[in-house]
Amino acid sequence: MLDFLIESILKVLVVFGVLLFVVAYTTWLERRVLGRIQVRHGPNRVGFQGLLQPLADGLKGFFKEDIVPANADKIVYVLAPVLSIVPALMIVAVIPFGDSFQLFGREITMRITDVNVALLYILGLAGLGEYGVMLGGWASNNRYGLLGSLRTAAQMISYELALGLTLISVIMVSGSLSLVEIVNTQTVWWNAFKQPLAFFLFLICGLAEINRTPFDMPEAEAELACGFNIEYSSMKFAMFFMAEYAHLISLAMIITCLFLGGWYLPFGIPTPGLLKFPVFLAKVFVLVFFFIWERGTFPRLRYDQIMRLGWKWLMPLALANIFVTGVVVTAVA
Amino acid sequence: MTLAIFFVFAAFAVLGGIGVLLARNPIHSALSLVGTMVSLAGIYLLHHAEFIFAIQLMVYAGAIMTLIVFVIMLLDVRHEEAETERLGFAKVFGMVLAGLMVVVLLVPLAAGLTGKPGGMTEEVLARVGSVEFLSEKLFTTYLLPFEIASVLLLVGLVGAVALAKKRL
Amino acid sequence: MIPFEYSMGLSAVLFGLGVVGVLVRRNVIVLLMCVELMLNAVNLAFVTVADHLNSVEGLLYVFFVMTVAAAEAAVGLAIVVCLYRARRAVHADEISLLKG
Amino acid sequence: MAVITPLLKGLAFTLKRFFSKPITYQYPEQKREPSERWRGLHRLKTENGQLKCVACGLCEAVCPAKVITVEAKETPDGRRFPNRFVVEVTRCIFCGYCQEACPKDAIELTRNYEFCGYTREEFHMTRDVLARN
Repeated sequence: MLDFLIESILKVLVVFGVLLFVVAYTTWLERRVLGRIQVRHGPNRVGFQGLLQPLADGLKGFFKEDIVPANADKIVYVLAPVLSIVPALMIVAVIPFGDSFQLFGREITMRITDVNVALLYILGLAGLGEYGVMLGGWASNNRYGLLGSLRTAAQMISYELALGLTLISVIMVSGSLSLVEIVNTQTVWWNAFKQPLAFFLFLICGLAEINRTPFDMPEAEAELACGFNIEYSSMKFAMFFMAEYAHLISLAMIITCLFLGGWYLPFGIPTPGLLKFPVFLAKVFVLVFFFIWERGTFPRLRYDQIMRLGWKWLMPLALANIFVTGVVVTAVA
Repeated sequence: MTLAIFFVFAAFAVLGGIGVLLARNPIHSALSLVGTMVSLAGIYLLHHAEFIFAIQLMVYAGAIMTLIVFVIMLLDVRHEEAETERLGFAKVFGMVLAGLMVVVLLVPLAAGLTGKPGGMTEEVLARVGSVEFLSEKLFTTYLLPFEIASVLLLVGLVGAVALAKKRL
Repeated sequence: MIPFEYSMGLSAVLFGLGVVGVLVRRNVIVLLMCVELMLNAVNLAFVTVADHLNSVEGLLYVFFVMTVAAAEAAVGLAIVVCLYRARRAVHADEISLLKG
Repeated sequence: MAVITPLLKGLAFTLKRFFSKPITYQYPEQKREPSERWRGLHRLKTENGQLKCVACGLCEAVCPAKVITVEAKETPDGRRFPNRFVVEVTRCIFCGYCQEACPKDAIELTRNYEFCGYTREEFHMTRDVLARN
């Protein structure tokens, strides 16, 4: 019992430490890659190739003045960034990063926990993640903030449906709600090959769910002047920012587990034990790179276009996909 | 250990419930209710109901409460509760009755629970998992209620659109 | 293992809070929330009994209650929006007339 | 298909740009050569160690931004020279009229664009600063 507890606590500490580190460096990566896409350098001054930039940004955020608007709802205003970052970090608890390995004669699994309803847990937390954004905009008593919040709420509720429906076809193919088992069904054929449409839809809905370009409606610098976090400064703003990137990374990890075969190489090529974690990381990196790349490519959709896309295209497509998958799965079985 | 966690969750749930009652601002009420729901989700987990835990977070905390918060924000009813609420005789009487009802609810507990045990033992759960077990029942024995529930949802959807849309 | 009585007691208390809320509050949205609170209390009772009796039926009931709650919230909020649009009122006392 | 092809085209375009070389000048290390006709900080020309300027005040008169102040003085041998010559560079629009108006070809705009300071006073460039420049 005690060693189990110690192992768990150590794992949690390691995973969250690494996660925060990765979150910090994703911001660096994003700025560098965006820079290169726009034929410029991006931050390359602080430290070698700008590698200390996240640290500098963190320090700056820490020492900036913390402003609370006079007519803000103080409690909710302070609570919102916390509500935003906690679910974002908690999602990582169920994500498997790799298989197990032996250490000091113990079998250590590369995940904090394996719940057999991991997917539902993720969807549930995704639902909670909305509150931070919604309440943040409302509490700061700012029209732009409120508009951003309302848009976020509507957008997230809409895309959560398509997201959930897309997941169902994956569940039908894999026959499990546990991420580990879903990964283990993909040793030969990744779900991305079995379910190309679902993969595509999940990618789009996922981007909309984490409010990433081209669906970054809640922020929409040009029209809403940064939307929900307009009044936030200092560490509170940094928390929103970190939550955003934590969401980005967890989305990449979830897609890796669901569609890209987790830590397995494609087409049944045997994966040596040592290579499993690097393979997983490589896939996550490719996805994160893709997210940055598409941010540098696509312009933001208009709000009504986003809603139309979600309800009139993605939802029916996801439903059709479930139907076809159901027919095929039944026919095969 | 489990009991301690239960008490923490229970305390949060009751505090949230009281918060719903006492908060002047509807948003604060809604937030308290979300707190209650999340705590209840934790308690469900302690009661081996993983599926209910997940859909509690997803449906209640994620969807229903988001909708309520959305409407509160949309209508901007934040300052309308400012006037004093009269605590008339009827209300006090009602509260006394509510208290009595809690007592009545608690009475059968002392008598103990009678009922037929179902098939969901630890071994069954270990073999098939609660989600599988639940869905199997749902799609065989309880298929008709399930379909009725889906029709109910559809009716709710159509009703909500018909009511709230200005022009159909 | 949580003692059966504790969970049921919590359920009863939450239900009572919901009832009191429906009685004392006047904001229609808060009333809706209090109804949700009562439904949650009932769900807790169902889950507790299901756990206690090793029965899945309790969980199924929770599932159906949630369905009803979702439909109720959707329609209820639509009515609130309608009311607000027609009368600019969200207080139960102000909408007690039969004729508009 | 008709929807997706342009998206892929766009992605291909940005990826191509990603692998191209940035055109940014890494400023303090890598300086940009200004054009031949660049008008930067003023200089008072000298001849045999003496200022060419005779403090006629034409530049002061022509300056559209009114940033030049000249105060004339005479040497014992009767030669006029600027006792005070101040250009408030912060307000200067670098039009080059002073250079054109000067009958003695005594003032010119150099290609120096790198002058900075912490206070406004540092930008009130005086005679000696401008001559040394």
